[in-house]
This record gives sequence, C-alpha cells and structure tokens, in this order.
Amino acid sequence: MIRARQLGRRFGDKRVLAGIDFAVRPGDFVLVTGPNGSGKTTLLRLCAGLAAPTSGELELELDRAEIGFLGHEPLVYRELTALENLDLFGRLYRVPERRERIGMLLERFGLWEDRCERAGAFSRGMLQRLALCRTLLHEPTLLLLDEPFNALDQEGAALLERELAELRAERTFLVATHEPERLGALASGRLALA
Amino acid sequence: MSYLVDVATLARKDLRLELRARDTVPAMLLFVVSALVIFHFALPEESSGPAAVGLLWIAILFTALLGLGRAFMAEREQGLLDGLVLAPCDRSAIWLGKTLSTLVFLLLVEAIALPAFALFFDGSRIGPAAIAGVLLADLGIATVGTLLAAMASASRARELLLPLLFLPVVIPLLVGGVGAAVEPDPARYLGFLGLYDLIFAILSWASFEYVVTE
Amino acid sequence: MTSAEKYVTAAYLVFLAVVLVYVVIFATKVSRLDRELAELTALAKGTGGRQPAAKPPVRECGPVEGAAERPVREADQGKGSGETGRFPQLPGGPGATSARQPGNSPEGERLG
Amino acid sequence: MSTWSRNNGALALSAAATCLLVGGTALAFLWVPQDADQGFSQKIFYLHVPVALTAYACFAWGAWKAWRLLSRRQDRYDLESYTAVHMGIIFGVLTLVTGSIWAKISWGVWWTWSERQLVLFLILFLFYSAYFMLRYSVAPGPARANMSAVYALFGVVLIPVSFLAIRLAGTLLHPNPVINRDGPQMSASMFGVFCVCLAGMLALAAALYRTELTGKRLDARLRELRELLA
Repeated sequence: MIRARQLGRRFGDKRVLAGIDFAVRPGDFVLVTGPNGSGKTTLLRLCAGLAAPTSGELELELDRAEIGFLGHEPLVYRELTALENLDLFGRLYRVPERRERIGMLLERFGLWEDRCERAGAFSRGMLQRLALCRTLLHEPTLLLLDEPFNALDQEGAALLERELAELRAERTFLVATHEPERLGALASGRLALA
Repeated sequence: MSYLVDVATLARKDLRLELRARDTVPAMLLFVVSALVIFHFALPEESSGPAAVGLLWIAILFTALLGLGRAFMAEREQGLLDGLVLAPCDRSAIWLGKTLSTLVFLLLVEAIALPAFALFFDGSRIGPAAIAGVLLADLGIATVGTLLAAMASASRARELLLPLLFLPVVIPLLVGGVGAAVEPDPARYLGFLGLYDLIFAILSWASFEYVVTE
Repeated sequence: MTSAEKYVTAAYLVFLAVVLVYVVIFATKVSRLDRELAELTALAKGTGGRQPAAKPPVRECGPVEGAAERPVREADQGKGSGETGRFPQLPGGPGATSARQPGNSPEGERLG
Repeated sequence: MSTWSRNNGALALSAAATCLLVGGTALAFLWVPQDADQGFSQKIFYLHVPVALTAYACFAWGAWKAWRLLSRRQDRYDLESYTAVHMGIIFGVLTLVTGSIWAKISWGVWWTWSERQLVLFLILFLFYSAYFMLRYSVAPGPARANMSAVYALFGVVLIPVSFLAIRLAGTLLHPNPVINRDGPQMSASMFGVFCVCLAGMLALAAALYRTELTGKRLDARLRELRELLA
C-alpha cells in the first residue's frame, strides 16, 4: 500500500528524515516510534501527501478519499460547532448517509451532548475526540494517526483502543506513538526512527 | 457538478464563519468610511474633481487588502489548510470558495462605501459605468487577491507581505476602474477590466494547487 | 563636452559600475565558499578514521548558516561512510511479525 | 550538462559578451552616423533598449524555468528560476537608471510618466522586489519553490497586461500624450549596430546567469557536505 525507498526530507539545512526504507501492506498495523524530533510527524505527513519528500521515492496506491489523517492539530474550525465541522468534512468527503454516520460517531466518542457547542469551547481532550470523529468519518482504508492518545483521558483512551481493535481487521494503520506497549498487541510491525 | 457542490460547501463555510465571528465585514466597513473621511480632510480641494474617484478607488483597494489579510486567517492559525488539502476535492475548489466569500464581503462593503462616497464627495461621478467598473474590478481583486493571500499566509511576515504582493498586480485594475468612472466612453476600460479578470482568473485557478501543496 | 555627451558617458559608466559591483559581490561569495571548503576539508581530515567524530569546534553561528551545531545522532553515524543510516536493533516485540518487504538488505533490520 | 561544458559555457559566453559589447559600443560611437533630429543623445539608445530587452528576456526565462518546475517537479529548476529573476531585476534597475538619464537628455526631467517603457519597468521592479520578499519570508523547501514559480509566472503575464494598462492610463492622465517613439526609424547601419549591442547584452546576461547559478549550486553542495561531515 505504501512503499518508501531511501525516503528523505530536509527543512532548510536541517535533515529530519534520511534514507528511510519501509513498506506497509494492506492490513498491516505499523507502529512508528522514536524520540521527539526524530521525524515521526514528518513521515506521516509525507504518507498523507501533505509534504513532498526532498529525496528518495514514496509510492502511495491510494487516493486522498481513502486516507484518514490525525495530526497534532485537531483540524476543526473553532468557530463552528462540532456538528457543523463534521457536516463540512462529511460533504467534502461525500460520505453516504452523512447525518446518521455523524450522529453515530459523536455518540460513540461521547460528544453527543456537546454537538451544538462551538469547537472553540471544547477542552483539549474533547477536541482530540472530535478530530478522531473527523478522521474516521469517511471510513478510510488507510489511517495515519500521529500520537492519537495524547490529551485523551482514561475513558477517551479506552474508547480509542476499543475503536482501533474493532477496525484492526479490515483497515491499515500507520500510528506514531510514544507508548508502543499500549498498542503492542495490535501491532504487526514497527518502524523505529532514531 | 460535484466540483460546484464543493465550492458551495466551502463558500458557505466561510460565510458561516463570518456570520459567527462577525469580525471581517464590520472592520472593512468602518475602514472604508474612515478612509473616505480622511481623504476629504487630506485633499480638501480635490474632493470635487475627477480625482475624487481616485480617492474612492484607493479606499476600495485598501479595504480589499484588509479583507484579504483575514481570508486565510482561520486556516493558517489552526493549521486547517491541511484539512482542506487532504479532502478529495480539487484544490482549486478551495480557491474558488474563498474567492466567492471574499467577493461577497467586498460587495457588502461597497454597498455602503459607494453611497457614502456620493454623500461625502459629489454623487455625479457614480454613474452606471463607474459601478460596472467597480464590480468588474472586484472580480479581479477577489480572484488574484485570494491566491496572493494564500501565498502570503504561508510566510512568516504575512501582514507585511500581502500588500507588497497585491498592489503591483492590481495597478491595471485601478487604471481600468478609474478610467471607467472618469472617461467619457468607458467601453475600452470595461473591456480591459474584463480581459484582466479573465486572464488572471484562469491563471489563479490553475496555479492555486501549487500554492497550497508541496 | 555638451551636456548630452556628459549624460551618455554617465549612462555607460553607470552600466560599467553595476557590472563591476556585481563581480565584486560574486568575488566575496566565492572567497566565502573557499573558506568554507577549507574548513570542511579540515573537518574531513580530522574524522577520516572510524573513531566517532570529535565534537566539532563550536562555530560562531554565521548569519548565513544559522543552524547551531547538533551532536551527531546515532543513526547518522554511518552516513558519512556511504552506508545507509542503520536503526538501533529493537528486541522483536511479542507477536511482532516483520512488515519488511522481501529481499530487504540483511545488515539492517528495518522493521520488526 | 556536465560541469565541464557548464564551466566552459560560461567562459565562452563571457568572451562573446565582452567582444560583442565592446565592438558594438565602439561602432555605435565611432562609425554609425548621428541621428538626424536627436544628434548625439541618441547614442544612449544602443545601451538603454538592449538592457530593457535583456531584462524582458530574463523575466521570460525565469517564467519558463518556473513552468518547467511546476510541470517536471524537479527542484533544480527552482534555483534556475530564482537566478533568472535575479538577473532580470538587475537589468531592470539598469533600465530604469539609463531610462531616466535618457528622459533627462530628451525632456530635461529625470522622470516622466509619458514614457511607457519606463513606467512599465517601474511596475515590474515593484512586482519582482515582492518576489524576493516572498522568497525570504518563506522557509526553504518545496512549498517555497512552488510559490516562487507561480509568482514568476504571474509576473510574465503581468508584463503585457500592465503595458496595456499604461497605454490606457496614458490617455487618462494627460490627454495629449507626448509623442512617444516606440521604435525610432533606424537606418540599416544603425539597426545592425543595435543588433550587435543587443546580442552582446544577452550574452552578458547569459554569462552572469550561468556563473551565478554555479555559485548557488556550489553553495547547496557545500551545505550538504557540511551536513555529512558535521
């Protein structure tokens, strides 16, 4: 699904990624680990097509509609309500039965009561949950999650683990995380960046 | 057809954001009226002659600059451009959606600015040709301005950079607009404005993808 | 010299001046490059052998470079000598099957 | 292009530039008959117009490289487009200076809005200075390359549009435009010398472009080397 040969990315003079070779086949659950600044986020942005590699090649057999990306930023408009945000992205991704799917996701992530609340009024954890709803909204086949657990409370983390376990069977994952042992059971491979 | 749906979705999103925050249009309105008042005091004897139209156009251009400065504010501050770029829609739909919303803001502001100009200065200058000139120039301002706003928002000094990028490019619009209002036969100027809009709309539409992606 | 002649000669002199200024600026650039190259060759001689690079002398951050010297990261250690960067070996996680693509170079276990 | 042919290319070009320019100027001052109505001051024509045309050529070359960058996706074109635009703005400034000297000779004023070429170069100078402001305020990388390329393409489209606008503005600002010599009628010999000067100027621009490009590539390679060794 994703194949990288000698992938590299440099920001000005700083070389963040150099000579990375990896392949992710459909159905894999690859963990990307490494200290801060090792380029985990850059790698995910490269796979999502948000950044272009400055050296090496990256092949991606999916088009943008099948990729779900969760970054450090929740990527939701603070001025719009949770419902409006998901409705906006639902239309852009042309999600069938948009309303039901949004309702189900908000319900599942415990945001149903605050659905008419401005996203700006959400706490950091609630924003992370809303971002997860946005990422899973269009049922992407490839999920790129960048430290999905940060800012989630106990209940949120449990919700996410259940969700990931459920989707593990028919989805492909590339997850950057600091606690690989939490997802160790699900992982089918690991890419350690130094 | 779905391209237009995306454009409508994005434009509605911008309009809803503006309705919710209500910060761009009021600011542009106050700015244009205060600019006209300042021009009156700055150039007292000019306020009757053809130069008065020039003052109107300077006010319109800088108000547009103010509005464009805020065009990609939400996207840049919350990093939302990534969200839009990730969506499967054509990237130029983002540009067209933003252009339409900017155009709506500009027209709203001019709906107040033109009567105010007629009130403060002499109303005889605002004929149908002048209004047609303003509308055609708005098209050009919105199309090119949105692309340049996207460019400027990617840089560190975005408030500084946008005027530098914007002003040289809109000089032809200024010439066409003022000409349409002052000259006895405005047809040539309106034609030139139309030509400008056509050329730069196509160029901006085609090149927006490269401005927001790598 | 009529005023016209004065101005025309002035124009050509301005043209010549601009070209000369350009050459001077380019000369300073070349000399900076030369100094940098000398510095790098010294650096290369210093770490020619396999022993890890001694901490390079702290350079004052020239306005052009700007990037402060960062200690060499372990993974980049093998970079200079033409090998691809190798990653620290990780104890194979329980049940962690390798997502390695076939025919991967044996010396570095990319994955798993 | 191998480095061998690149270095020799620059050498050959600068050699051609020097002899063409020196030859052209010598011919212009010594051999060519003086212009009937303008007399000696017409001599500046052999400098001002070639510099202006070379500036246009550099901007066009920068836009062509920008187009290649957007279509071919190779980042070496970014450096070439940047150098070409840099050349263009140097010759643009030269055009403004020699143009204002020409205005001083012909009409006794350092600046005149009726000389269309001059006004166009003023607008282009503003436009392309913003090009460098844009490059300096965006972090280096593929994003900056794309934006600079799009901006360079805008620039080359802006040239005819602005020229048209200035012509329209001409009738607007002062109804009786001063007679403007778009292209003065030249005798065969004058035109011949003019072409020599133009060729010399173009060769000079190409030589400077080539050397500056090599300088910039050297910079990039050195940075890479520093990184490997550091």
